[in-house]
Amino acid sequence: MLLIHCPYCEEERPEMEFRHAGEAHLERPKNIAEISDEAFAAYFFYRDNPKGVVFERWRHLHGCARFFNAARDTVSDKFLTTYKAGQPKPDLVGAANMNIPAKSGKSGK
Amino acid sequence: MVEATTLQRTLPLEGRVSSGPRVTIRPAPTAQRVSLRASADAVSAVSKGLGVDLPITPKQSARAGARAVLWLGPDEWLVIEEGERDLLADLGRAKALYSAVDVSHRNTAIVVSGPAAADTLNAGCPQDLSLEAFPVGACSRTVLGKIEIVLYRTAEDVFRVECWRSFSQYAFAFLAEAARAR
Amino acid sequence: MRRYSGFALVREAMRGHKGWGQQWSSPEPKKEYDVIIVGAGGHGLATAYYLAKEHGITNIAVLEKGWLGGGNTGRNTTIIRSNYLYDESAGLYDHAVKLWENLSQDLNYNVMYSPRGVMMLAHNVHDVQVFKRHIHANRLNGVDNEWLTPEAAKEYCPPLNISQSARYPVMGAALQRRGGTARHDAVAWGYARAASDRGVHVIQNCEVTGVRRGGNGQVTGVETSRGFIGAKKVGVVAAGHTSVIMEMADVRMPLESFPLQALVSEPVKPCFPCVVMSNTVHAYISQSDKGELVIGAGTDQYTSYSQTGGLHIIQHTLDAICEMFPMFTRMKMLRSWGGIVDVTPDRSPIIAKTPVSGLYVNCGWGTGGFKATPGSGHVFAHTIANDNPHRINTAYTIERFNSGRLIDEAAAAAVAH
Amino acid sequence: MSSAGEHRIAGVGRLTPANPVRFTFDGKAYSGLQGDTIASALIASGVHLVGRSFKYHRPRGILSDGPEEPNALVGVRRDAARATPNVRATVQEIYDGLNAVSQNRWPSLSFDVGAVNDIASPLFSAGFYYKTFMWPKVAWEHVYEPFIRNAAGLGQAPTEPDPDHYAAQYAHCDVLVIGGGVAGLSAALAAAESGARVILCDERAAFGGALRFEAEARLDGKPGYDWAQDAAATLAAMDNVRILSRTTAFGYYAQNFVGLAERVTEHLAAPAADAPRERLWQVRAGRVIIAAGAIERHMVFANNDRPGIMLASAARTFLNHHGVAVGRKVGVYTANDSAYAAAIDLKKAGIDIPAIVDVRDNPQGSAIDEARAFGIRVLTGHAVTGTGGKLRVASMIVEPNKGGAAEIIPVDALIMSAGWTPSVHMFSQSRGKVAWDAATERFLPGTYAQDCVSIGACNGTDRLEESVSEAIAAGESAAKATRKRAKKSKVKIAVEGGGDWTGSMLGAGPNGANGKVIKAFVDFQNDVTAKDIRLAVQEGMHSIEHVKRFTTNGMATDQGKLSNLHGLAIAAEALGREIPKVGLTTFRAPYTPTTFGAIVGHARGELFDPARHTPMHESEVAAGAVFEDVGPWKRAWYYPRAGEDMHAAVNRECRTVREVAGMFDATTLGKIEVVGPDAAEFLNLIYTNPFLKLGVGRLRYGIMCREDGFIYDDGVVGRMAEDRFHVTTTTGGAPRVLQHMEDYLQTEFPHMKVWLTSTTEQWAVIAVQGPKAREIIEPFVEGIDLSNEAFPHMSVREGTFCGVPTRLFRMSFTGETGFEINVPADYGRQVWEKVYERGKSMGMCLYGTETMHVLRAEKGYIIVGQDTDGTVTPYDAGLGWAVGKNKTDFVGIRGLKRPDLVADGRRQLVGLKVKDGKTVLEEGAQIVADPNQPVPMKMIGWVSSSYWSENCGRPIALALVEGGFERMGRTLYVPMPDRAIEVEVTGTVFFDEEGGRING
Repeated sequence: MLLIHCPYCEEERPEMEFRHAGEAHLERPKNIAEISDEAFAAYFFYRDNPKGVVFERWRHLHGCARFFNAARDTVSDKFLTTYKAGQPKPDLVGAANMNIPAKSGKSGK
Repeated sequence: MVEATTLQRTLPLEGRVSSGPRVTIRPAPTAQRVSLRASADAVSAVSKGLGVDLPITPKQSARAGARAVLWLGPDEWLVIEEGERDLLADLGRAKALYSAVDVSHRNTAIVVSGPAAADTLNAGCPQDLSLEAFPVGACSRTVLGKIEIVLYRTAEDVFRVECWRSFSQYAFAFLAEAARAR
Repeated sequence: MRRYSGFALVREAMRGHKGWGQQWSSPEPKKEYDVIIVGAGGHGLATAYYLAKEHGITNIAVLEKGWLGGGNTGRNTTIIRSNYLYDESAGLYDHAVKLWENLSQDLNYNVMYSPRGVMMLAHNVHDVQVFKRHIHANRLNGVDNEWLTPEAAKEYCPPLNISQSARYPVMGAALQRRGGTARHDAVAWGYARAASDRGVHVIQNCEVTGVRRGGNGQVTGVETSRGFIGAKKVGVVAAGHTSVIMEMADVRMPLESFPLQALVSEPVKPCFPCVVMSNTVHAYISQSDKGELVIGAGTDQYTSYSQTGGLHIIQHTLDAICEMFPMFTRMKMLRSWGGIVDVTPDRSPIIAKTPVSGLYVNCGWGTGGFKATPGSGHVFAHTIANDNPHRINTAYTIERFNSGRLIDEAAAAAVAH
Repeated sequence: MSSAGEHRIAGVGRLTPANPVRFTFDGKAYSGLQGDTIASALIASGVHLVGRSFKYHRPRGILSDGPEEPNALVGVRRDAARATPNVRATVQEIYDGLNAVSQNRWPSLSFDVGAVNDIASPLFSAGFYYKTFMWPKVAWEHVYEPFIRNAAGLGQAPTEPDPDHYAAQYAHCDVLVIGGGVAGLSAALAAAESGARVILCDERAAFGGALRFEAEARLDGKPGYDWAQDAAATLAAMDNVRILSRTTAFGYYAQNFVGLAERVTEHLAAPAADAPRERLWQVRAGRVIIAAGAIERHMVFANNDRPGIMLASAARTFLNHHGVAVGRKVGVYTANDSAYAAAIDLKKAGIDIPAIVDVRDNPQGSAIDEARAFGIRVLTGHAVTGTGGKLRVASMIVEPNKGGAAEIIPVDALIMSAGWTPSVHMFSQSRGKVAWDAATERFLPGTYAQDCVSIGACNGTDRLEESVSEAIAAGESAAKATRKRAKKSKVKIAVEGGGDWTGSMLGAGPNGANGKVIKAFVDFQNDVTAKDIRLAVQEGMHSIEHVKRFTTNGMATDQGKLSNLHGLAIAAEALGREIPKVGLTTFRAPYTPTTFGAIVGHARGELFDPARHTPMHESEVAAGAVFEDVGPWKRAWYYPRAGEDMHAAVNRECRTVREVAGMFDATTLGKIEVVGPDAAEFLNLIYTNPFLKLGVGRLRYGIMCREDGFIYDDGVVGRMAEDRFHVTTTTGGAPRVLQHMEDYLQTEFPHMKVWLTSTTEQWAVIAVQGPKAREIIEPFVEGIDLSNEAFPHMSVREGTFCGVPTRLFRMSFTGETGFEINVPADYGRQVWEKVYERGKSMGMCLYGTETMHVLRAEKGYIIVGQDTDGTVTPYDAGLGWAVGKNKTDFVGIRGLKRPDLVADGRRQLVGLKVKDGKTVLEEGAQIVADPNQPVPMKMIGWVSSSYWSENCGRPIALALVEGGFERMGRTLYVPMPDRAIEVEVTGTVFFDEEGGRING
């Protein structure tokens, strides 16, 4: 069971209290009604799924109930950082012992 | 028009009690409860209305007389009034933008007390309940076995477990079973 | 290739088994192949085998970063069934079951396909409605699947708890008698041996690190830990790692990879006759030929390539097993492990051409790929050989996520109302 | 003394003759002493034959004295329901009345028919089953496989539900110490004295580890074992320490989360009723100190598996701890000095040691000199190349390594040591990488992946004083690292003696695997020989994982604790590669087999999964309701009266509701209070319907999609005030709808001033439906004008009901005049009783979910999840009217426009009329246009809802049919196994098509 630092509760809590909520920084297009089939599929279906650092959303469902973001290494399952929803993707260059995916920087936008 | 008999609240755990040498589990009496939501700018006004300063630090609670305010999230508090003062009326006096929803009957509470109280809860609650990590007055929404609870430490060996009404049978049975193994 | 048979075994026994040769060769990679298959799991090896056997393409290399059959093939709970709802699914999985039925003889390798029956339990009215829908659709598709009363279910699987006092009482079950299990390692080894016998190069410890493409965008080969290897066509069958390989060819996939755990108990004498699955209670179980109870757990909630998962996932699974089979609480967990399953948005696989010419992909099998191994390899081989899908896998495109023409078995199972 | 076994030696060992314990093995009565294991007690009585091997059914004895035991597995049976298979005789402590039986033999342990496999063993080479049993095809399923299955397996699985209970406990600490040997105890003392919160666990009954057999060692001037007991007592007395014996650390998970299994009552004759059989500890530790020790390896040589052949350290434990001699004439075969110490202890105890056979040419060291000094014959440069005996070893065959005459030496026991394997299991489970130490031929902890440290024997630290100082340092730095203001501990431990052992042998000894039928066992339980491993390599299994899977080496219940390194070495030799190049198989949890019940803990019976009941549940039970599971809820399904079956009850309920009235418990529907100035704006985005113009006091039926445009949930939404809505959801949908709404609110529309609160359980909801509904509730209502004009269909008012506050909904899911009375939950049951009392007197009935389903189907109202399945759009369901035409955005607006969702031939919701007017279609049945086509048939739809409608006097059904809206009036077919049922496509409203009754 993972131990996750909730940026709102400001402490590490057991995974049991959290719900994973998929890839982070995927923004719902403002003009969603107009976008192409491909653009819609890219937004709704296509995912980064990196072997290495993933930017993902969690919800502290059984805690403060807030959604927040995390950067986690999908090889070691170690969290590099967690941060509040709405905050920009942190710059992790130089973060120690992390597996950089084949193509990093691709945000999935 | 049939005569308006005044009805009594009947709690889901009416009459249940489980007591062992090191821990006792019993339902708490009826209470008023409000799920309070407000953004930072409304905190002081709402505090005034309530007559209790809303705690703004995670996991902390504040208390005034029979009224306790539990921090659940950055804009969420659970207010518990065990006395007679009308919670919603008091909140009504607060001139600010907030949401107050009556959940007096949604929740019901179980009091777990005794030297083995923390161990009993740790049978199903994955948080660190040592006094240094979860001191008297600490509160948190968390899990107990397979349900969600709000845990509130009211004394060194006394915890209040708030859960939704229909989960209370499970919560009580779980705690009783856990206590049995102490 | 030295044929396997009872007689051969006896003869070899007489002379200390000195005569058995290598089951598959371990050649050095050539400069170029007609087809490179990335991933020597069951699906990849089967693809190579059928390319060689049915399409006359033998200049093939199957590249494996680790040891063959070491991924999900060697880590799954080996359940085989084809009682799926949609025509596309029933077609694909039943194609596989038909191949399973003769696979040992076809490969001259005993894969221990054991049609001991797969029983899926219904625990509420909604389950009953969903399973009956499956049963009717299966019947009209020529797929066996029958309804059992709780009593009939208990008769078929005596350890089953059908007490009405259970938290989720058994209201009946859907039984596919042709369903069952097979020996996972034997499937990988049998395909490797048979493919190798037809000239296919199975190259282990050879990790693909890049996909090289020509001026026209056409695939020209792959970079590997053992150097560049040229190829006219590349088929990616890398399960959990498919996204990673496809990314090398700049193809983004509608995939997410999750940890999936499983466990076995200590071996005991035969006590469990079939495969039992319960979606509502969340567990599935069978007993292996060795005597171990083989139990599948759920996936963890987060994506991961760690091949490990949380203890709480195993707890939830064993809760369910002991609820359905209360005599098993005294059994002991002997071994638990994790795999990486690649999941598509509609929980159905992708077996298709890709936007890159010469690049093909077979992925997205989620938690249920083993059962499809022969069928998957068979139709994927057809797709690669003809640069066009087989009738059976035409619907399994990547484009379906643009058009919305999904094969949504998960959604069809619907939600508790 | 013979009462406790004739091989018990007076004055030797630590058990008290004053505490005899009686038990049975295979029905024969034995007695041992308090503190004996089944193994030590049996050996004390001269019993070595305790089991049969997995494949060849060879007679097997006791190999070890601990959890690594591969042979001595027995069934232990307290009673019919408390029978446990595969219990290690070397771990299970005896108690008065313990009843143990041997396994995997028939008819008896000493005569086992299965032993023919041993004679036929040349056939059963590694992986033989892959090569045969293929002809004839059907024979596999019907002949070969059943045969293999019956031959395989060890003990018998229990057949009755387990009456014992199990407990669970989460625990947090600064320092978790795994292993209570001298290193673990020292580390725990240092950490605890530094002020850290410490948990110390050891899998044995008593702490001390190797000090159990290590007789010379003295710590702080005391005999080692006594020091260990004192240290454990000191720790137990500290309130920042939790110390757990009989507790195995079995799994090391992410972020220092470690699973421990504590065996609470397995050693007790009469456990207290409340005591759990086992307890699972889930520990989150700041730092983990691994002090797991090392495990002695056996020697690999021909027939090395006869009863009476065992590890030297085991023989030494039986002697020094249990006071039991493993034989009277004990041979020794070793590649390591430790066996000398065992030989010397036995010799001192008066046991004859005919010879120590040392495979090394010229071993040096005090132990060797001492053995010679004791006059023991030491044969260096020799090997044991075979043994004699049947059910017990009777002799050993000794040959010089350089060749020469073989000598047969009679023995009644043979002890051996090939050296020690550090237990790196937990380290590896923590995802650390082991490193090969060529000098000592062992894998040691290399790169760490988590915040843990290995100390003592499992870290390759051999000398006692080094282990102790390493342990104290580790304990202190762990405290420092995990705790502010950790004080420096004053722990100092004086150390004397303790063996300093060298020497190791990996793989098969000289002549260990020559010839055809030589059985030099590597993995005892799975009957894997050196030859099998060579064969695997010969057949192309070049990865150690392939070798393992092909031979099953290391896959037995001991998980290769003894066999893995030997197997690896033999494979490496056959491959001509170095051991580290061949690699090691993964160490997986659990370290030792772990009871399901311990992992399940409390989650059994009523605690398996919470059953949710409404406030009116007890009243419904009293009224004779039959319940169905809907999601986590128990809902009243129907209310049969005396003599009624479900069909009759539902018909009566349906009739009564439409003729008089019925009362229904609708509490389980999800409820969400949506509050804030932007509430209407928010709902306008979440639902397909328009919500901005909904008036206060009005209700609207809303449909919710996900972005993909498929129906996700539905429900009635009431506007209580400009900025306050009362939203209802489906019963099963409540949690995910709230999650869905919170997701959009928090991450997509954070600018909106809206707050969501679940009120599902705040309100008890009582639906009263039917022509007399108003008349029934009227007297209870205050402050609300119930007239049609003042309170029309689809509106909501606040007032009081029975004197308690209510939100009264005028709505209907039946097509009748209807009200849904929301009252605070704690009043629900009393209100229900009062309304029922009055309603009953007027002919009203209670009705359950089944009748609710029939009535709504008569009106063509859908049930999300039954008439929709996650592939149905609002348009498909005939609910296009509920999609706001002028809205520029809502969740699902784009998904709905995707090519396939607007294509022709979508499955659309229609009604079906059965031509024969009496057959009730089966829900889930498929629909075809041509019933005579061959299989596979082209299916164009399916029946989603189907009932007998008492009110229509005929069966009714809803179905999703390709282009259904275009097929009105057409005839289609529902093929059943026996016949095809003819149906006509109709509209979805079967009753009161004008819909007048709803406004009655």
